[in-house]
Amino acid sequence: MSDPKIEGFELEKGFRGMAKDTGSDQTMFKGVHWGKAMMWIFLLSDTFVFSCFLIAYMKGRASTPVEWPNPSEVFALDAFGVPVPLLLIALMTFVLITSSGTMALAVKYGYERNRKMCGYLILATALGGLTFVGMQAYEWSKLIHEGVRPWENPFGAAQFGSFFFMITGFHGTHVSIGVIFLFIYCYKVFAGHYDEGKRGWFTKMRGDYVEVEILGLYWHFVDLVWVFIFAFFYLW
Amino acid sequence: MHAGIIFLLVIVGSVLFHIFTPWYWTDIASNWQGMDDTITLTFWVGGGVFVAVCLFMVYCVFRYSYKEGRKAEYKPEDKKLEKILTWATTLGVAALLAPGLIIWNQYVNVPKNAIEVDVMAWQWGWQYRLPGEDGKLGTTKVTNINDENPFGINVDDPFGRDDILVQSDFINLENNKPVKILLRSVDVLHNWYVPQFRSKMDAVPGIVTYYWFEPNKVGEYEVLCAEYCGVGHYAMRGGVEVQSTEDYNKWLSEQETFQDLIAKQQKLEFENKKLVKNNNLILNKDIYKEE
Amino acid sequence: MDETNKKEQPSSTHKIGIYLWIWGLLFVLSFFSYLVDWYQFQGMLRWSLILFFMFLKAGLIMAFFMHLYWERYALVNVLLWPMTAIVCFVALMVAEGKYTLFSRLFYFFVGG
Amino acid sequence: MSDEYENKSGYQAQSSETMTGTGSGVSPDMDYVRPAENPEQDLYHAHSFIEKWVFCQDAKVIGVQYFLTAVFTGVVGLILSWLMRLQLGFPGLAGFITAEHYYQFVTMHGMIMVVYFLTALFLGGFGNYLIPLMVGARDMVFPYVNMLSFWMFFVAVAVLMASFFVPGGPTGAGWTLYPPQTILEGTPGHGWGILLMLISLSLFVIGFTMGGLNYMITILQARTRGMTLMRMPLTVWGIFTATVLAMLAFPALLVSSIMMTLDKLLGTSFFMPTILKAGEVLEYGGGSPILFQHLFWFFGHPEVYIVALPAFGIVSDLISVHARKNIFGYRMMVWAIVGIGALSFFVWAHHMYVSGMNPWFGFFFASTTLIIAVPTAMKVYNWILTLWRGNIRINTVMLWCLGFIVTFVNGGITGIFLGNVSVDVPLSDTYFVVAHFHMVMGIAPLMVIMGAIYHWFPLVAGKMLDEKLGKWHFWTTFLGAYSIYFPMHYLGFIGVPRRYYEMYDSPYMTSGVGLNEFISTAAFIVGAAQLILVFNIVKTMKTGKKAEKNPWKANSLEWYTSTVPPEHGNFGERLPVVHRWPYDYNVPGAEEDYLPQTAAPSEVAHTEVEKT
Repeated sequence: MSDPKIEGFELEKGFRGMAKDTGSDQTMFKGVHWGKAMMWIFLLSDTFVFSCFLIAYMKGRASTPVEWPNPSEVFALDAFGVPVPLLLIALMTFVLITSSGTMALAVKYGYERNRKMCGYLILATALGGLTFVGMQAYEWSKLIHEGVRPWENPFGAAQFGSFFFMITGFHGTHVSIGVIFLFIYCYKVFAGHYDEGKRGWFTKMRGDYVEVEILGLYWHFVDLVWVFIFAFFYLW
Repeated sequence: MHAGIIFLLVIVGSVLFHIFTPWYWTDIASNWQGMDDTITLTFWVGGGVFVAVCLFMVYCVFRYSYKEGRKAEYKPEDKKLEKILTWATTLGVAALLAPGLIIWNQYVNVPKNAIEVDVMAWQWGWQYRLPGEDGKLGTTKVTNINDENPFGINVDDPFGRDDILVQSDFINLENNKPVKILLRSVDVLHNWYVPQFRSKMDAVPGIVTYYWFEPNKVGEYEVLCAEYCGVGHYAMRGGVEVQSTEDYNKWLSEQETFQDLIAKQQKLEFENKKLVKNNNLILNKDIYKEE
Repeated sequence: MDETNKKEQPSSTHKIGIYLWIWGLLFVLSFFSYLVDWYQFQGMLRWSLILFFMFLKAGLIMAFFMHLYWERYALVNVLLWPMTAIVCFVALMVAEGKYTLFSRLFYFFVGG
Repeated sequence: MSDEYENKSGYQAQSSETMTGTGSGVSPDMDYVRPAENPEQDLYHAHSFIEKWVFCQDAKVIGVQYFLTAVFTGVVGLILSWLMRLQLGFPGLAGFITAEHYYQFVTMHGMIMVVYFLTALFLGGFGNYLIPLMVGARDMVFPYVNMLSFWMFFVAVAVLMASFFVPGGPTGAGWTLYPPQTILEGTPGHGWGILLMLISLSLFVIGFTMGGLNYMITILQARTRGMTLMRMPLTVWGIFTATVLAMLAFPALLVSSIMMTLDKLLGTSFFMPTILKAGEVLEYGGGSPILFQHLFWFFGHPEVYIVALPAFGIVSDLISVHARKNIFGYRMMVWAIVGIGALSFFVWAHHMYVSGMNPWFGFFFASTTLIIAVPTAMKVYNWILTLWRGNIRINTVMLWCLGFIVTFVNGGITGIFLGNVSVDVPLSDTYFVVAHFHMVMGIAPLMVIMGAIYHWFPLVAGKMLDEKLGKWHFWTTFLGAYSIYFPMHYLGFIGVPRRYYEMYDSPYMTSGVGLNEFISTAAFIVGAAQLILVFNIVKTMKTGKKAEKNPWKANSLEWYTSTVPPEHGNFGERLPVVHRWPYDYNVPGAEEDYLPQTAAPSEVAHTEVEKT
C-alpha cells in the first residue's frame, strides 16, 4: 500500500529506499504487517512449488516422442451443437478473474472499514471460487468419462492425463482451501470481529482488517497460478 | 598446549599417511591419464591449502592461547588483506577448473573412429552388442525384448541385422582403439564402471547415454555397477578383457550376429516342426500296424 | 500493547477506478489469449503471444491486485530475485528435454 | 480470554520511550535510538503443565523439543551406521544383516541424518531457541504456528519410525530415492516403506514451512531497536540464510515426493519409462528418471547448505567469543553466507555429472560450483584470522571449533575434486564421495553442534558442563571421526564403489580389508564416546556448578536476559536497545575485554570503538 508513516524514520523512494530500509533496524519491510509479510514469503515458497510442477510438466512434454493431445480439441465443449475450443476453460478463467476483482475491492473496502461492502464482496469472491471448483469438477468428470486417466488417455501421451490431473488438482486444492477461508472470513467480517479486534479462535491473535488483505494475497495468487496454467496447459 | 600438539600431529599424520599409503588408485589402463593428472594437481594445490591453513591455526593456538591481561588485537576489517586473499583464491580455483573443463570437453566429444559398444543392463546383469560390418548399431526397443530377440533389436532396421551379440557379462575390447560405450537399461539405473578405465556413466532406462575411452593395456578387468540398482547391486559384476588386435579379431569372428540368431531360431523352429511331423508319421504307421 | 489500536490504518486507500480498470484489462487480455487459440496461430508467433499475454496478466495481478506496485522496493526485490533460480531451472530443463527427445528418437524406434 | 494475555508485570510499551542511557558529561543525543515500530507483542502464557511443556508456544521450549526429537532420530541414525559398519568391516559376523537390511540401514541412516537430524536440529532447535533471543524479540512472531510446526515435525518423525515396523520394512532405495528402482520390486521396502517415507517427507516440508516463515519474519520484522541486519550475530545470519534456502528448496522435494507417490499409487509415469522386469513389460512408459534427479538435487544441494550455513554462523560466534577477538571481516562473512546461499541454487547438477543428463551441463555446473569455493575459502581464512592475535581460551568449546576448522577444510578441499567435472568422473559413486560428504556435512557440523551445546548449555540449563569430561569427549570424537573419514578417501581412490553390501574377493578390495576393519572399529568407538556427553549432562544436572550470568563474557543479547535460563518473554520488562555489533572484544580503552551490544555510545566514548 502507500508508504506508511514511521516515527523518526524518513522513507525514501526506489533503490535508495531499499538500501535504507534494509540497513535500518527493527524491520526490513517498513510498515508491513507481520502476517502480510508471512503470507508473501509463503507465496514465494508456493511459487516454487508450482514452478517445479510446471517445469516437470514442460520437461515431460518436451521429451516425449509420442504425440501430445491437442488441448484445443480435448477441452472443446459443445455449445448449441457446435464444438467450441476451450469454452469451459475460458469460462473458468472468466469466473476466477471476476472473483479476483471482487476480492481486490473487498480489500479496499476493508481498509476503509466499510464492513458491509467488504463482507458482501468476500461472499461474492467465495461464490466465484465455488463456481470455479464446480466447473473444474465438471471438467474432470467429463474427461474421466471420455477415458482420460492419470495413467493413460485415448488421445496420445499418457503423461497428458498425469500432469493434467496433478496440476489442476493441486491448483483446485488451493482454490478449495481459499474458498473455505473466504467463508470463514466473510462470517468474521459480518460478525464485526475485525472492527472490535476480537481474538481468533485458533491463533488467539487480535482480528484486524489486514487479515482481509492477507487472504486477498492468497486469492490473487491462486488466480496468478491459473494464468500460468492456462497459458502452459491449455494454450501450448 | 597439548591441544596444539595433537592438532599438529593430526596434520603431520595426514601428510605422512598420504605419502606412505599402500592404498592408492589402481593402475590406469586407459587414455584418461589427464583425469589422474588433474587429481594430482588438485591434490597439490588443495593439500597445500589444507596444510597451510591448519598449520596457521596450530601456530595461533600455540602463540595466542589465553593469558590473563593480554590484549587481543582490535581490527574489525582489513580490506587489503581480504582483497588479496579473494583474488589469490579465485586464481587458484580458476587454475583447477581450467584443466577440468578441458578434459570434460574431450570426454563428451567422442573420436570419429570409436567403435560403438551397446551395453545393455538389467537387474542384475550385463550383455553387449557390437556393430557388424556396416559399423552401425540397429535401433532397439524395450518392448521388443523376448527370448528370440534378447536385445530388443528392431527387426526392420537394416543396420541391426549384422549386429554382433554377446550374451554374456564378459566382453572383449581391442587394445589402443577408442570405444564409445552406449549405455542402455531395461529396468532401473545402472552404471558400467571399470576402475582402471577411470570413466563411468549411468545407464538410464528410457534414454541412451554414452561415454568413451581408449583402453591401452592388455589384460582382464572387473566391471562393477556403480549406481545403486536394488538389492543385487553389489553382486552385479561383469568382466572385460582388453586384447591385441589379432586376438580381438579372432574373438570377434567367433561371435554370432543377430542374423545368425534369427537363422538358428528359424532352423530350430523348422526342426521342431519336422520332428512333430515325423512323430506323427511314426505314430500313424504304428496305428496302421495295429490295424 | 493493543495491536489494533496502535496500528496505523493506511492513510489513503486507492480509488476504486484503478481496480475496475485493471479488472477490465484482465478480461480483455484473457480474451486476447483465448483468441490466440481460436485463430490457431502456430509456431513462434503463438509462443510469443501466449507468453506476452501471460506475463502481462501476471504482472497486472501482482502489481495492482496484490499491491506490489505500491509496496516498497525492499519487499518487491525480495520477492522477485529468487525467480532467477526458476528461470535458470526452466532454461536448463528445456535443454534437457530436447536432449532426452533426441536420444529417444535417435536410438529407439517409437520412444522409450 | 483476555486475562491470559494480561501483560506480565506490565511490560513497558517501547514506543513511549525514545532515549536510553545517560552518559556522564556526554550529550545524551548520541545515544538516541528511534522509537519502536512494532507494538509490544502479546504472549500467551501457559497455564498448565501441558501448555507449558507439551503444546507450548514459547519458542525456547519448542527449540528444546525440536532438539530432543532430532537427537532421538540422530541416535537411531547412529545405531544404523554401527550396523552398516559392522557389515562392511566384518562381513558375515552379524548374520542377521542381509543385503536387504543393509540397504535399508543405508537409506534410513542417510535420510535421518540429513533431514530429520541436522536440518531439524540446526533450524528447529538452535533456530527456535536463539533467534528471538539474539535479535531481541519476546518470542517468534507467530507462536501458535511455531507450535504446530514442531508437532508436524513430530508426526513426520513418527511416520518415519513407523516404517521400521510395516511389512517389507523401511525403504532401501538409498537416501536419494532414485526412481525407477525406488518403487519397483528388487528394492527393499518398495511397498509400505517408500510410501511412509514420502508421506513423512511431505509432512516434514509442511511443518518446516510453518517454522521457516516464523524464523524469517522474526528476523526481518521483529528485531529490537537498534538491531540492524548488519549488527546481527553471524549465528542468526547463518540460520536466516539457511531458512531462506529451505523455503525455496523444499518445494522441489515436496513436488518430487508427490509425483513419486502418484507413480507408486496411481500408476502414473512421471519418472517411469518403459520397464522390462522378469520378462514382463510393466504398465509404465514415457517418463524420465533424470527429471526426478533434477528436482531432487534442486532441493538436495541447497539442503547441503541448509545444514552447513547455520554451522558456519554458529562457529563464527563461538570462535569470536572464545578467542576474545572480533570476528575478522564481518561484512565479508555476511556476504559470503548470502553469496553461498544464492549460488547454491545454480549448482545442483554437480551431483549428476555421470547421471546421463545432457553432457553439456557439465561445463556450466563445474564453473558455478567452483565459484562457490571462493566465498567458502574466505570464510575459512576469516576464522583463522580471527584466531590470529587473539587471546584464545583453549576450552572445550574452542576445541570443537578447531576440530571444525580441520575437518571442514579437509572436506571442503575434497569438494573441489568432486565439483570439478572431469575429476569427478573417476571418483563419483566411490567411497571418496562418502568420505567427502561425511567430513564436510557430517562431522564438521557435528563439531559445531557439540561446541554449541557446551557453549549454550549454561544458558539453557543454568549449569556449567564439566570441562574435563568435555575434553575427553572432544578428543575421542575428533580423533576417532577423523580416522574414520580421512583414510576412507583412499578406498575411493582404489575404486571401491559405494553402497556395496559386500565386495567378495574383488581385486580392488583385497588390500582394503584391513582398512575397513580399522574404520569400523573407529566408528564403534566414536559412537560410544557420545555417551560421555550424556554422562556429562546427567552429572551436571545433578551436581554441576551453577552458571553465573554470562559465564563466557559474551556480547550478544541472549546472555543479557532478565533471568537465566530466560523466562517466557525473554527480556523482562523492557526490551534491550542495541548500539553495536556483537563482536566488540578487547576494545582498546575499555575496562573489560568485552562490550555488550547494549552498551550505549556515551558509555564507551572514551574507547576506540571502530565498528558499530
